[in-house]
Amino acid sequence: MSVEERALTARGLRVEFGLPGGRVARAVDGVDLDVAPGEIVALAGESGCGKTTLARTLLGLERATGGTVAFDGVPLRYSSRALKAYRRRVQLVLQDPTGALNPRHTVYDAVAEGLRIHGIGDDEPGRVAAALSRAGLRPPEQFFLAYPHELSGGQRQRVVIAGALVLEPSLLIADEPVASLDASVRGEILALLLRLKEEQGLGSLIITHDLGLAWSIADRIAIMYLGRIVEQGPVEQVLTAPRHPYTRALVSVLPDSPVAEPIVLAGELPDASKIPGGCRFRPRCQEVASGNAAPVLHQCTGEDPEVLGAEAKPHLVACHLDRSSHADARIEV
Amino acid sequence: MTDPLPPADGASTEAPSAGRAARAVERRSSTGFGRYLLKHVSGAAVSLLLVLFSSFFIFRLIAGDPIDQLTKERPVSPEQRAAMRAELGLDRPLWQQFWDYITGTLTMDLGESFQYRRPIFDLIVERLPATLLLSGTGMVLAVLLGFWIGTRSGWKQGSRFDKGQVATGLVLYSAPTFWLGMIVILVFARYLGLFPVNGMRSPSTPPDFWSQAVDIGHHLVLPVLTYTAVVYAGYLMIMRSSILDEIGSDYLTTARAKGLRDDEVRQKHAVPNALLPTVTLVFLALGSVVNGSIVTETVFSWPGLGTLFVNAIFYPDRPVLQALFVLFSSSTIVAVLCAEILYWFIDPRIRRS
Amino acid sequence: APGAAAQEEDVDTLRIATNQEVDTFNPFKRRFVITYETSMMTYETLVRMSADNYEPTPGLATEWEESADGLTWTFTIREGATWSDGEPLTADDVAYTYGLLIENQAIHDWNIDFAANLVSAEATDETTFVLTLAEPAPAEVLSREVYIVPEHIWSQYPDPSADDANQLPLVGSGPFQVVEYRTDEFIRLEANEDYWEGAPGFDEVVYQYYLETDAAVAALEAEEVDIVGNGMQGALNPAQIGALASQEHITTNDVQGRRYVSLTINHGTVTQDGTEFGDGHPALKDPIVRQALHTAIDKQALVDTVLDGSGKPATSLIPAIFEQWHWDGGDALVQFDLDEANRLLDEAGYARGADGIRTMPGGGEPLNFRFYHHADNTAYATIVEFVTEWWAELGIAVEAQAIEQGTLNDLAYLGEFDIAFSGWGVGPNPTEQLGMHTCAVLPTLTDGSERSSENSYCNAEFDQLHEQQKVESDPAARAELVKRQQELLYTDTPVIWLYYQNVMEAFNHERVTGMSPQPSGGMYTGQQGFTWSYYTAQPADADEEGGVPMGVWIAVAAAAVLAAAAAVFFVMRRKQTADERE
Amino acid sequence: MTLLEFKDLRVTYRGSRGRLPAVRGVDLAVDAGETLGIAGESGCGKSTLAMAVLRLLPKSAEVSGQILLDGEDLLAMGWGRLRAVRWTGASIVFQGAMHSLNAVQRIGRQIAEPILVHEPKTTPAQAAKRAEALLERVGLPPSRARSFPHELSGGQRQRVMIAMALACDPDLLIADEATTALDVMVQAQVLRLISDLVRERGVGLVMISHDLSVLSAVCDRAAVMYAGRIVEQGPAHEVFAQARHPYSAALGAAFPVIGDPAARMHPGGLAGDPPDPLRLPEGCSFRPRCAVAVERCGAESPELLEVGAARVSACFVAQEGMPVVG
Amino acid sequence: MTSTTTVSPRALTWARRRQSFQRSWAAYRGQRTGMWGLVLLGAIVVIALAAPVLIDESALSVTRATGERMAPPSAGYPLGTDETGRSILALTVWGSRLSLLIGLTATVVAIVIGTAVGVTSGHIGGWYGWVALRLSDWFMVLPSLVVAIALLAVLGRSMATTITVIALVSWPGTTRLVRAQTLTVQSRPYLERAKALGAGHWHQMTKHILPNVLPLVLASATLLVPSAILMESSLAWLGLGDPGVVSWGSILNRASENGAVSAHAWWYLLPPGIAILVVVLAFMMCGRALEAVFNPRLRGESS
Ligand SMILES: Nc1ncnc2c1ncn2[C@@H]1O[C@H](COP(=O)(O)OP(=O)(O)OP(=O)(O)O)[C@@H](O)[C@H]1O
Ligand SMILES: Nc1ncnc2c1ncn2[C@@H]1O[C@H](COP(=O)(O)OP(=O)(O)OP(=O)(O)O)[C@@H](O)[C@H]1O
Ligand SMILES: [Mg+2]
Ligand SMILES: [Mg+2]
Repeated sequence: MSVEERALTARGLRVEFGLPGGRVARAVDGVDLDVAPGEIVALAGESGCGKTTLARTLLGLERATGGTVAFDGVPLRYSSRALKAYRRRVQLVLQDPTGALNPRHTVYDAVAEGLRIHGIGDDEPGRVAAALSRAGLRPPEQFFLAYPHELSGGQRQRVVIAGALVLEPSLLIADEPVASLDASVRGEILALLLRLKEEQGLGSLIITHDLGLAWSIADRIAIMYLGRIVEQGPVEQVLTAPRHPYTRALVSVLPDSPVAEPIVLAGELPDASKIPGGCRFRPRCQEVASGNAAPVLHQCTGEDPEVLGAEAKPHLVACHLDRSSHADARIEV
Repeated sequence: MTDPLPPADGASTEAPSAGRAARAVERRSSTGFGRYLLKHVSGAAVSLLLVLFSSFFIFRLIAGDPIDQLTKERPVSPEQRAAMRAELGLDRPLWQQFWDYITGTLTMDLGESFQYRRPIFDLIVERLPATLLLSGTGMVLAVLLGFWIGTRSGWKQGSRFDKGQVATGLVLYSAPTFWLGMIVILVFARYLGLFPVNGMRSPSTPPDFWSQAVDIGHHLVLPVLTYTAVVYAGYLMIMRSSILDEIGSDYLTTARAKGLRDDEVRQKHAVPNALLPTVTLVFLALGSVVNGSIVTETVFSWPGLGTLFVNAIFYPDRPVLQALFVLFSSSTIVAVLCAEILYWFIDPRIRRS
Repeated sequence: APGAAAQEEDVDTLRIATNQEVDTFNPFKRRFVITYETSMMTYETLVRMSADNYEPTPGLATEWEESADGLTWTFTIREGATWSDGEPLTADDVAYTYGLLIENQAIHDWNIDFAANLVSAEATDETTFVLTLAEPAPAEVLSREVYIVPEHIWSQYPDPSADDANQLPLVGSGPFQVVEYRTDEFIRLEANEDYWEGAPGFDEVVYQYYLETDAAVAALEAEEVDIVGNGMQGALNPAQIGALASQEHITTNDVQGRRYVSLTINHGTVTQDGTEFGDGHPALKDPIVRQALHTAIDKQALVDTVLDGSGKPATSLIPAIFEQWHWDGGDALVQFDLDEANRLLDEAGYARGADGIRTMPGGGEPLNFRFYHHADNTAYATIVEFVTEWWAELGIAVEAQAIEQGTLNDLAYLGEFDIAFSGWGVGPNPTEQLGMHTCAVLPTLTDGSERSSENSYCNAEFDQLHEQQKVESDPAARAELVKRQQELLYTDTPVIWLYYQNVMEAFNHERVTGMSPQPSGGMYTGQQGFTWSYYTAQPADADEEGGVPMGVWIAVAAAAVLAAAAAVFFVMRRKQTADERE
Repeated sequence: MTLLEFKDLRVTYRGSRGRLPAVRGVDLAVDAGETLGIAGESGCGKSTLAMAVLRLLPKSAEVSGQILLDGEDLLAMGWGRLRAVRWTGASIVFQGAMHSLNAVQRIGRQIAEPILVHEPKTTPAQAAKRAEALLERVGLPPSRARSFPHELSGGQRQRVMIAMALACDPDLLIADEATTALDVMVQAQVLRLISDLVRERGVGLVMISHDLSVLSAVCDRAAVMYAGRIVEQGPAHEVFAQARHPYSAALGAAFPVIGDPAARMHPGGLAGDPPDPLRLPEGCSFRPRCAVAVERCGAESPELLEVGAARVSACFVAQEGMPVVG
Repeated sequence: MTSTTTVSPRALTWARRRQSFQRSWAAYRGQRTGMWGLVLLGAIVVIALAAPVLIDESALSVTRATGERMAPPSAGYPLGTDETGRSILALTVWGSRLSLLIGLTATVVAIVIGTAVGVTSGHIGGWYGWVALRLSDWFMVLPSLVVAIALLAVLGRSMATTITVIALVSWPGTTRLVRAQTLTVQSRPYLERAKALGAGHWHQMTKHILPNVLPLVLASATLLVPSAILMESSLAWLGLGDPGVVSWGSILNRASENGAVSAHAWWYLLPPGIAILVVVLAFMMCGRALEAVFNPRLRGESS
């Protein structure tokens, strides 16, 4: 089976929300993204840049206003039957395991829920036990009757993951899976995701705002800014030699970052309903501010860099400066 | 680190001039208010229309020929019946009666009472002060008392004061108003003879202002006492739980950390915040001032709108019922609308979206 | 009342409790008891009803004469009578008043039963008034209360039939005139100092509103009101009378009243042209069944329990208080006898079924009657319980149901009931009440909209007697006819009269004396034809307690002390805890 | 000169489930103008420690030991004196500014409030002026004084909190997870602001975070807490880079350095769960999760002892000079 | 926790439910007032159920009443008699059955309607949700006593209409509460997770929303019963009850119609009134305790 066959692919995906007053929030504004089986892709970006919306759209929880989502090469249809079938294959892991578990359901119920929804009746306890142990809760029977509040945060997240694994999906979409967990526990969960990938070829799309996390486990990373992916490529390349000014700023403010001087960007992410024209990053761009981008400034103000493709290998950047020949000299890699 | 702190405010480098920005903000917020107002006003208008319609049709379902009610136990000739029917406009087609009713209500012409043979508008204007006096005094007392005790009770949850107040409040709250009224009459008016049994004034009182005021005040004590006693506990509980909702909040810790005294923390921070969710309630209470004391008025024969309503029910005096139903309902609807509008100004969080 | 304010101290006020609404002060259109009384006090009729026995006695007319054919009546109007504004009252005023009945369409319609018979009304001179009729109607002419209104005022009204034609203060010739009215608070009447028969004892009469009778009773005890009686709808009950009787300053009066309570039986509702309608039980068409039902009611037991003895078993629609018209049952009087009732039914072929319930002769429908009572009347609910048990002994099942008065009336006039409660307050002229049982008032439609016939009763003999009594001028002869009518009703049993209810009233004899009852030994409130009691009432040596009552001061003081204590407590706590508490 | 000193501070919460020892004997000192970081996972008692300084703990908390602020024992103060010390001696920037600001008061008023409380001679107008100046200092336009908290973004609110904390020129600033909820970029902005202000005004800073890497960037010294105790203390970057306690090591590893090939595809972390303060194990409370535990760890609880220049650690292994990473 | 793979998960779930009930019960037992309320309530329910055993129904018959008219308490009639000579004690005891019946039935009806509308309108939303919301809001602002009185006058008085009318004015409160709670649950990530698992509306409503809403509903139902009982008594006292029925309100109605206040017949007024007070109080105590158990932060909106 080839990569293309089994990949989750998004092409030109757009999601818009109508706001009161006729304004429109373009939460996802043209995204091409692929997740191949057995691949961990990290999606990083500031709060409000549209990561969650993208994930929800990929799962069919939100309807795209433009573009397509396809799985195994089959475009996603929104009939409830098609969605249900689709959701056996692609599973979601949420940020806050405490919230993701119904406080009134036992661990067993929580994990078996997927089976019940999909009417998989045979050997329910066996499947639940298997999923729990795959998620690292052993011995599983010990946890069957526990309620979420009786578990630690890490255990809860494992239960959530077990609930996803029980349906034997091909892909996990995890929205900030460790953000609400303690620093000391995070590693364990990440190790679990990594192990699932290595042992079972389970691909994942991991949404995070922690670049360190991406460094720890992701094969590829996509950096998102205001509904658009501005840079994507293999983790090593993107994080150690960021080419988009935004990525560089993100990396620079990390302690012990490979980029020498921290670049603290001015202000905050603009509203998704007020995406600046031209390059959407231009108003905050340090290269524009410092005058480095002067040669391509007319492009920056007038021209929206095109949507990045989704090829698996190359390192892609949506920056006019990066593209111009002048740029190469100035950007230290 | 050499770069100066960035202006955290504007995301855009070519920020519009401050004045323009301010105007833009202004405009946005004013249209925001406009939309908010429109939404709630139109909601209230729909509710009012529903009330208007339903009151016309509901009371038309009352069985029996109104003429029977008008001629209680007197033999009447068919001609007399017809005359009365014509006089009351009952011989007109239903749609026409409906039209008259709608246009009449909108122009404050509420028709004529079957029972009193007087314009209902006059009746209401005559009765309203009595109701406002009783119900308004009672409601204001109840709200103040309830909020005051509720605040202290909640602030010191679990204290002896709290337990005692909650228990007292609950017991009084559990008493049926009419029963409490009868007991109060029995004890204070019949046995002790301290207060008049009923009504709003004694006809023998001299007509000068002070005598009248004292007399009315004297009549007012028992009904207000009864009314307040039953109602205040509701406000106590609400304020108490509202305070309890706030009590663990971080902003109170901040206030305390700033060095404020305990009572300053309560008065300046906890109470204003705790009051916010009760605004609707207070307005609902204000709205129901015109109908809130039906039972109390009946027990004490207080010449207000409540007794008018109960009398009209037993008569049954359909035009009066219609008008009062509209009045009672619309007053709460309008009160809730006012609360919603007020929220815009007092709760900045509303303006967020 | 700014006018009354000036001489507040020396005004003697007669205070009467009431809870009845004013419909209109227009004497031509009033229907309610309270406005009947105020009209009666404000205005006067040509002929009064006597205090002794409701007989016609001179009022504004000193004498009257009926022509031989009974069509022309000549009244001599009293000289010296004046209106309360000082104008003299003349035959012209009388003619104007009767003229309104003839000419003013609205007033005519309102009083159609009497006015239709009027041909002309003329004042031939200052003191002579001539009334011409189309047909003889002696009883009507003498007992019809037409209140004479002042022409000099009324002729200025654009429409004398309108309610607002009566601007307060009213101008009348009676002993008291309505001067002020506040809805549900009071009606104030001022004495007519120039009343031709002499000024009344009290300077003013105030009807004071009490919603609940209990409140009125309390007010009477507390000397806040002087008379509680007929003015309170729902009246005093035995418990209240009992409580009042024990009070030293109060006289209670428990006397025959004008009200009966009855059970209407659906004996088959028909229209004038004989179309049957409604869905009454077929068994009730059988007079035997109705008699059996009648026989199985112990009226005395009802009087004893429901009324605590304050009443009398009833025979017919004219209460015993009207001695001259009342028929006491004589030999035909039905005695409570369950065996007799059973025997009647057995003989008529109503056999008992397996469940003990009788069925129609030859099998068929069981005798299961719908029994409707007024939902707002607890006494009726009690009666229903009694009657249900008695009739159960007959093998008759009853489905009792409490329903709204309006619904009950609707069902009754549609004939969709079996047995239902009814009750009337009866006036001194029997024609009205008897007239509701004539064929002439049967409905013409089956939609229940015509409501003149009490119970679709139609009997040629009864009708004939009725016409005779209407034109009979000799009271004794008329009484015979009326009694015969009642007997017919009694034996046909379309209605079972249960009891006549006493009037219970009480007054403060330390403030009021000298009231004349009507009839003699009868009631003080709810009088007819003239306001004998209030006119003759005299203030007893009233020790008027002026100013604000003691209780007020106690209450005010208590409130002040309480407030002060609270304030002190609050301040002390504040001080105490300001710095110590976190 | 020592500004703040904890001497054997113990805090126990009385609750329905029993007595919960949140802080179990902490000795710690902060010098004037010094920045100290405290790291540790959720529930280890960081906030309890911070709140204890101004005695803001709920009534259910029993506090023993000493907290000396400028040599004066806060725990022995009368309420009046305590209120005077609050915000002037030390002020706090709380975790979660959204909730720590009164949602229905304009922020100008909230900033001015402590000024009016502590300097009764100030007029409201003067206080408002100072509030605006403070806002300006934290990089917000003075016009923001009229805003309500919800009209500001998370970063802006945190700035307001900082401005407020500086209103009465305190000697000590306690920042309790002041940047946790913020985005990387905003977090960088706020951290820089705090560092600048602290340096500029010579204010002592206690910075609480669960992110050791943040502390290493901002603080002079760092202390690591575990289950209510300090387990390691030393120069911040050293504690981060070469931990002398297995817990610090794990905590540090949870924040991989980008570009470090060792961290690639090898997420670091601790086995097991954070300890339940109600059921702490015998001996070293970290032992159940410790990869290098020795026999002794199960029996006795290690003291905080010197393990190098200006460094202390409560680990037997480290105290014996052995590596703490297994 | 022991390993128990041999037992079916269903049985385990039940065991677990029992345990969670026991936990709630333990939490409830911690509420002292709640326990008192429960004891009171238990006593009243026992009395109501045992009324036919305690006092023969014939004590309610007017024909067989043996007492004096409105006699004060005596050995034969510990609480005195009414105007037909029946024992007030008997009336009060029997009255409990109707008062409770009406209160409970009306509450059940209101709760069922309120919950159904609340859950569906909150969950499904859209056009239907909007209409349901507006309707319940509308009912909410209508003055309930006024509406109840008006409807009784229109529909005629009987027990069934009383129940209907009380339910009709009570449901919007529940709807509001349930809707708010539904929306809260709706925004919880576990619903998102269930959706991502492929759950349909039915599954979401029955497995997630309802179980989370029901405890609140239970608490609010417990607080609704007393207001239903109070309303029934007010209506009956105003004379809008079925006169053929013995409830506490109708006893008080008879008392005031028969001049009990004038006659100073306190024995006629006190027992039914105190009975209402005690029952209402007991329900309120239980309801508040339940609220505290299920949702300590919930405010008691029962005005
Ligand atoms: N249902 C919605 N209606 C309107 N706007 C929305 C909606 N959901 C998201 N948005 C907007 O879309 C943008 C992207 O939101 P999203 O939640 O996808 O961001 P995110 O990257 O996941 O942020 P975070 O890191 O805070 O989770 C935001 O500006 C948000 O306000
Ligand atoms: N008011 C309280 N009552 C009872 N226990 C409390 C209270 N506040 C905190 N605790 C407990 O005390 C312990 C320490 O809490 P603390 O808030 O100090 O931790 P923390 O280190 O600040 O955690 P976080 O990183 O989550 O803020 C925790 O176990 C907590 O559950
Ligand atoms: Mg998100
Ligand atoms: Mg904390």
